[in-house]
Amino acid sequence: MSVIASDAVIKKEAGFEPLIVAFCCNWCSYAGADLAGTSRLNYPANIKIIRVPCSCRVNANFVLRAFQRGADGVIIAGCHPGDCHYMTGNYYTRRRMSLLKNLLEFIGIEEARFKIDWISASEGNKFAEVMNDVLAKVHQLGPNRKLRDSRWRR
Amino acid sequence: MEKIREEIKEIVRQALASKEVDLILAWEKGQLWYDSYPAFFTEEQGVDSLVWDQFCVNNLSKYLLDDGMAGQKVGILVKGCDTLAFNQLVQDNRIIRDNVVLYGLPCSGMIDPAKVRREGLDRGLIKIKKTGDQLIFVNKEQQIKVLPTQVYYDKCLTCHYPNPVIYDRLIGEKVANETLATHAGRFSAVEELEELSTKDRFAYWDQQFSKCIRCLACRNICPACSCEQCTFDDSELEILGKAKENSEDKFFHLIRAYHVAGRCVDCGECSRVCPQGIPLEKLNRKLIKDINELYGEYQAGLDPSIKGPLVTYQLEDTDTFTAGERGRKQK
Amino acid sequence: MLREKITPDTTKKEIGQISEISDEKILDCLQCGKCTAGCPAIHGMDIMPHQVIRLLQLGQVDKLLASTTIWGCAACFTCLSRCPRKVDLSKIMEALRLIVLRTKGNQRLEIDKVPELLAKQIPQQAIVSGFRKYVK
Amino acid sequence: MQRVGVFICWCGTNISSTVNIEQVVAALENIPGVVYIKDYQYMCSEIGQNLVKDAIKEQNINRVVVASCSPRMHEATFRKAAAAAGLNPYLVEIANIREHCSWVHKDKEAATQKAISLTRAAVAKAILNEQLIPGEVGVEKRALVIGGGIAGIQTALDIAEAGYQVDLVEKTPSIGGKMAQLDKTFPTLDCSACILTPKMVDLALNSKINLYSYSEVTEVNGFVGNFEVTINQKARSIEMEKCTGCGICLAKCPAKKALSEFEEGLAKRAAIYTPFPQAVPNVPVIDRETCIKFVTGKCGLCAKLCPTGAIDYEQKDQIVNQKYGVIIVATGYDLINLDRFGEYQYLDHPDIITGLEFERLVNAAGPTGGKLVRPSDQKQPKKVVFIQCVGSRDKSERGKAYCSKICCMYTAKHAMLLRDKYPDCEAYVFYIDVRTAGKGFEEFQRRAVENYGVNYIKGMVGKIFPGDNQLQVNGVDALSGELLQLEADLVVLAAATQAKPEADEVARMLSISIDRDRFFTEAHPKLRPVETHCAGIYLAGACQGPKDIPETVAQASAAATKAIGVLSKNKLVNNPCVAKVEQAVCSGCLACIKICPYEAITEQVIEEKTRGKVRLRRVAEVNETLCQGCGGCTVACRPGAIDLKGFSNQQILAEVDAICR
Repeated sequence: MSVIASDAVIKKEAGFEPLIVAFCCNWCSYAGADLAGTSRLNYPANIKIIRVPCSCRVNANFVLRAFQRGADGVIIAGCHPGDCHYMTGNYYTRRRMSLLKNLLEFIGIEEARFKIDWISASEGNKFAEVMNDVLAKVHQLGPNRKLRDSRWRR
Repeated sequence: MEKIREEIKEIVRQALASKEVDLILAWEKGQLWYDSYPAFFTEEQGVDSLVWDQFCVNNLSKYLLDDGMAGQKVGILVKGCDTLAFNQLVQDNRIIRDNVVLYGLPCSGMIDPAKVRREGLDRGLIKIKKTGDQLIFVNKEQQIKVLPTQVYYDKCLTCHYPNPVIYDRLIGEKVANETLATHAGRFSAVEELEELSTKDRFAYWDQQFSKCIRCLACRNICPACSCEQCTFDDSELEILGKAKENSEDKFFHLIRAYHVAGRCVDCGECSRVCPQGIPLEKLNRKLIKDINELYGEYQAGLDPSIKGPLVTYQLEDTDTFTAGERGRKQK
Repeated sequence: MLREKITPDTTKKEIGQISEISDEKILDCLQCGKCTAGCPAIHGMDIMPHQVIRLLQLGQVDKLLASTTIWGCAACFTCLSRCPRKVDLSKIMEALRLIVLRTKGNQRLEIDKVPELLAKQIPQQAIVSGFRKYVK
Repeated sequence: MQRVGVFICWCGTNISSTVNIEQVVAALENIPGVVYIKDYQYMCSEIGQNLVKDAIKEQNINRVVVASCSPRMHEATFRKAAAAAGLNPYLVEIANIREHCSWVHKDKEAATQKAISLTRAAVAKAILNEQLIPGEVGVEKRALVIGGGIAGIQTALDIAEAGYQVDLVEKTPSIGGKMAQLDKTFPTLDCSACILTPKMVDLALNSKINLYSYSEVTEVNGFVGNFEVTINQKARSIEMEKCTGCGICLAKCPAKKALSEFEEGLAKRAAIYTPFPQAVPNVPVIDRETCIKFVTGKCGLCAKLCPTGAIDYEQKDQIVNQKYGVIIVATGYDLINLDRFGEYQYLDHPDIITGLEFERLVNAAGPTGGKLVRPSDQKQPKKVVFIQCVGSRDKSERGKAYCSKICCMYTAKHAMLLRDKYPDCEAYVFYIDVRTAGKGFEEFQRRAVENYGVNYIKGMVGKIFPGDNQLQVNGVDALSGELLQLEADLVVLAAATQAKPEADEVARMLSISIDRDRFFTEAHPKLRPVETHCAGIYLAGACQGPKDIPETVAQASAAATKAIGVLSKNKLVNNPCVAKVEQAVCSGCLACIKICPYEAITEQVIEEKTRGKVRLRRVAEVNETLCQGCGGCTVACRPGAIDLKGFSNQQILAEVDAICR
């Protein structure tokens, strides 16, 4: 499903403003996001990007912390396997995050809230698509209450 | 077991007398019938109180990390499951193999005192004998025959390594694998949960995690949790607070399980020691199951020279998140 | 004869059935013809093995269903063993046969004919195989 | 105390038309640590940069956050500006409010809120930034070229031409590689040896180039500018300095049973041999496996005959250790093994040969003196069948999924040479597709068809049946749909090219990556085609993928240029955002070492006092010049003992918190 959800569409829905934190590797996905920008592709402002050198820099506790602090969805984006700037980084990401994703599902977190994908520096379009897609799905799911710290207000 | 116990004592005495080892880690009988707690022996005379019975469930290998052991030659009694833990500690460079003498003990299973109580077998209990496939609980009035499956720890019922996988000296006869229930069943509880809906799975785990009192016993007993300083204790990073807060309970348990992924030997000690009865082994086994299915069968602690699944990769590895949804089995 | 369509008609129902039954990827074929060049059963075929795949690529299943080729294939796997693209033609032939056989009223081998065939001293094994291949 | 200055760029109207700058300024004022806020139309302009510089000096700020375009655009600009004002450049942080905000969002309110959020995250990160000082390393002004084929030769000559020392390591006794074995080259049909051997001689005579023939690289450590390499010079059993290359030993050697590698096994050679007459160096080598002296201990004829006493049976392998600034890998390719192509009978019949064997059979210096005869009976063939794509474009386990690229052209060349020399001999070429991309290539192949009457058949051969006298080739003409049965005298198979079997080992040794097909991977398929992911290591020739000679030479010169670029520098600066270990926390599990792709982490034993006892503990240590800063180790490290400077655990968590507020 690929829904082009513009800012306006999301806004209308009952005041729920999802927050999505995206960890993007510097060499591919962050550059892909830049390309989405230079191509003026539209995706909602709910997605906020944190730059990391490589997808293999993303620790499981960064993901959980984002959920704890109120993120409704988390994305990790890195270079396609075989294209890692650091040769092997995303191969480790692939194993680590496959397991983490399954583990989160296993304790009952909705699958769509945690997205990992490979987005190259030339895939500005794909970047915007993935962001829109995740946002649309998370929007359907509603706010993340399962992992959120009850004391945290945003 | 009595016969072997005497043999063990003799070997331990000799080892201490000949200075083959400076001290030996073993078990000692406590006050109560189910108490066989860890103890270390440095002198021949003390060895009389050494015990080897069906309550010696404690894995002793993590005691090897104690500062007190530094610079000493240590002997240790190990069961099959303990040797996996030992190997894992060797792989993590926490133990120097050459400083330790391993006395391997084949084990056909350990008795869970809770199950004994539940069956009412503890009343007036004098001793427990083993004959063939059966256990005999002897009390003042009668002898009750019991099948091991009724009273053994759950983890022993799915044990795959009854015999030590590494030892310097084996004491007693090796146990045939068939005497134990099949290893295959070890993922059945995980599979049952996988079958549930997302909502029900969350309800289950939410209830389990909310019981947690953050005593950290699961971490402290775990042979894969052997860090000098645990990340949860890192005051600068503060990834875990001290409040009794549901999200932090989940954070703790997920990260704990994740940190032992690929190194958990599946000894089941975490859930055994949990005072709140949280089934932590299900988290560990979920990760083991996924690793086996996605990246090939791997048993942590079997061979320290093989790289663990999270410190290696294959070019053609599968994943659980890209479009094809390959390798995903969960609902 | 002019072909009406240049673009392959891969939306056809049969194409879906064939890929489902055979689990083979017809687009992998490079049309090198190696299957044809080595086929021991080629003399009983009106459409050559590599042409079978070409017709599938073009979506022209009808020609194949009416051909003698699909019944002539001995499923000896010579083509598969040499195919540079790992396309298992015998599976595709089987799928084509099944599509014919599964159509109501179709049967390649009439049971009544069996005694007649036996009289010709055909080995029993061949009859058994024939049943497997030609009968619903 | 951290004093943060925030600089918000309008980027003309690129940012300010979507993001309400005033609102951002107002929101930032309340953030603890932010002491100065300035917005300007073009922050990257000189005036804008001066705003930053002045604030550093006058407002005493010690952390700079610039909310502007992507850090990939102007991070370096603002770092330089900060450094010019005396602030450590790594205390600058960029919030990307253009590419990631104003350009992708339409809703002004939402975009403004997001800009605030992103800037807040940058402030949170900046507060935790630490001063970082990039290291400098010297450059060893010497290049190592691995492989002495045309790629290695060209690279070495080019680097030497620029005035730098080059060592070339070749595994076999002579340089020259595959090109030396070829007869003619397409599409010009000039003689391969005629254009190659002068280059080989140039190389031998070049005072800047040191040739290690019959040698192998066994170990590589270090990093760009400072590679430490171990080379094993295999025992040649000849003293190179004494040998004059007179060749008496070759002629008189009684052991002449070994198959010549250079002649692709089509001729025999002596146990003491030079691969071919124009070999460089022109010094023989003794094959100890077949030499009678080495096998039985008796003989020693060559030593008796050698006029200069150059033969040394006692010679041992010699180990050379040398430092290099750059390494060029030019290890070439091989043809695949045809064992598994049973239908072509390559192993079973002498008249079924590979393209490379055909080259030797038509070469004037080859085993037949250039006369094309069948290996079986030395008769001239009347009908030759060429089969292309033997193992190329083959997805099965037997072959290679890629196109070997050179076969279409060399097969056309072979057929043309054949028809030219022996007009009465028929030539048939079975092909799947003919690919002739390249200057003059299409014209060349068409000449084979149109002028030389080579029969091109779109189709494949199913099986070859060796008969009494001829080879029955069963094929198909896929276009006409006709079966063909040809009685051929000779069959030439265009076997697929493949990476050298040693490629795995070389890649591991150099820490460079290889692809699925065991070819070395370039840093970027389009924009960095000769570099590897490992700085200072470059690729030339067919070790990176199938290539013909012109492409190989072009790539070799390109690799040389890249290498010269490094060698011309006196110092290299490295990225200071690298991993660091807090040894007190490190448990010594060394998972980090296992996953580090750069071998940048090593094991160290430290002494520690606990409870009055000294204990030795194993911990990890990072070599900052080797570390590239991917951060993979930081995740493998459970206690967080190893962290990444500039992207620390604490910093990323702070960013997460700030974004989620």
